[in-house]
Amino acid sequence: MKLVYFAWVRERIGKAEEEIALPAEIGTVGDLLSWLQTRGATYEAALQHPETIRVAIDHEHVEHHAPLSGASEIALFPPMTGG
Amino acid sequence: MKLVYFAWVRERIGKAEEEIALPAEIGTVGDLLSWLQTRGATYEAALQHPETIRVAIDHEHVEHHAPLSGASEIALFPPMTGG
Amino acid sequence: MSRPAAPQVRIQKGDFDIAAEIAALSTGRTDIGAVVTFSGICRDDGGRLSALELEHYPGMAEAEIERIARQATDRWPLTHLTVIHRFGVITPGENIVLVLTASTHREAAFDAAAFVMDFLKTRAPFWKKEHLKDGSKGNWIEARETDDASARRWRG
Amino acid sequence: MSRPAAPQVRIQKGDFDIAAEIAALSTGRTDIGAVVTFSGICRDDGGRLSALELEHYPGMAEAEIERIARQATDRWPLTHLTVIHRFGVITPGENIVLVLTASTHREAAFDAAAFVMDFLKTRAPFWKKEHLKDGSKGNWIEARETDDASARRWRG
Repeated sequence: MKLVYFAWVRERIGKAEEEIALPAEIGTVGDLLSWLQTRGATYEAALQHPETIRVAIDHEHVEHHAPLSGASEIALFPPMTGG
Repeated sequence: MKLVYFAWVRERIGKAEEEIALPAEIGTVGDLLSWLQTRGATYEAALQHPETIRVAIDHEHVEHHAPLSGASEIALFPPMTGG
Repeated sequence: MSRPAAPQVRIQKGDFDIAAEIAALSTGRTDIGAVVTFSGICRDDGGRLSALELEHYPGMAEAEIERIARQATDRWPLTHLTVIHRFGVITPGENIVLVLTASTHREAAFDAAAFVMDFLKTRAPFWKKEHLKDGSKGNWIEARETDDASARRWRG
Repeated sequence: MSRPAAPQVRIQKGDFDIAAEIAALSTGRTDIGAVVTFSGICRDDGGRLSALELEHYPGMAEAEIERIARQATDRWPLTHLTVIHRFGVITPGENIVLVLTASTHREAAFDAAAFVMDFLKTRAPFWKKEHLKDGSKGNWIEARETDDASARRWRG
């Protein structure tokens, strides 16, 4: 599973992307955010307010209750400020 | 009193402008429209539906109940179709 | 934000240059976040028209558009407002009217441009006559009730 | 009216030319009555900023803006829709984004352009970081609740 990070999520985690093998019990986006917070201080700093984190699976926005099954690229980022 | 006409009002009356001495009893825009209809067939053709005629006094839109007093130029024209 | 320059209103026979109008207002400024342009263009009505002839009321056209423009600058925080309306014979594909608004934020720029267009349509003293492809003169274009409805939505 | 060409979406580092974009869609056509352009421009926030750095999510940025653009062409009768969004370091006064709509009637052109901007702001994967005049990096710009509210008004 490829994870990609943008903006201050990227800065706080300290990397733009990584390959991660997820434990089998991680079924949803919400599970993923909770589990990532256990991976160390940088993840904790980035994801301490998970409700503010936006997530896309394979280039499409998803809600936190969305399932991860079939995903090949999961992106985590703050609310967008383009335009 | 100078009267000016535009678009199909001008075409039907057959002139773009004229100077007219108004009878003293013509007090409002509505009075003017009724009186002009008595001046001949071209005026009748132009003003047969007076409710569709828009009027401006000295370059400002006015309603048909507006008084004519103090006007120097009165314009009669159809609903606008600019833009 | 700084107070707006007075609205620029021009009634002219010739064409206008949108890029030049945008450049004129934005060069050297760093407080404009949003520029909206509306251009109204002559259509051929499915191939029926060879041109539109725009008649206007000189003097009142400028005065009325300036009144509309000042209502817009009173109502929205604009840094600029430019309105250019052409008259005379205009062929399909040619520009008829330009409304250009600039503001710090996009909502003001969008709303003010739509407001100005709605009132140009219903209050600016211009009238369009059709010239047909077969060389004859067509009808005077009739005012649309939908334009009056669009103008009414800005009340209150 | 004829069906719209597919929306044109471009994500690019370099600037764009509004006049060229308008010319590209209107040359030789006689069925377009209204062209609306929205340009979003980098502001210096009262002199505090030297630049904005726009980060984006390559691939998703194109895909998401295309989704927004297709919603707009499904909802309004547009002859054209062009969206250009820049990324990288952009200095005050420079263009950030262009939305260009063309239609037979003005309401569609105005509404579609405003719709696309509202959803660009809230759904296109771009993030702005401040570069300050003193040479330091500033904050990531925070999303505005008013932008979410603007996007919500298009429901239903």
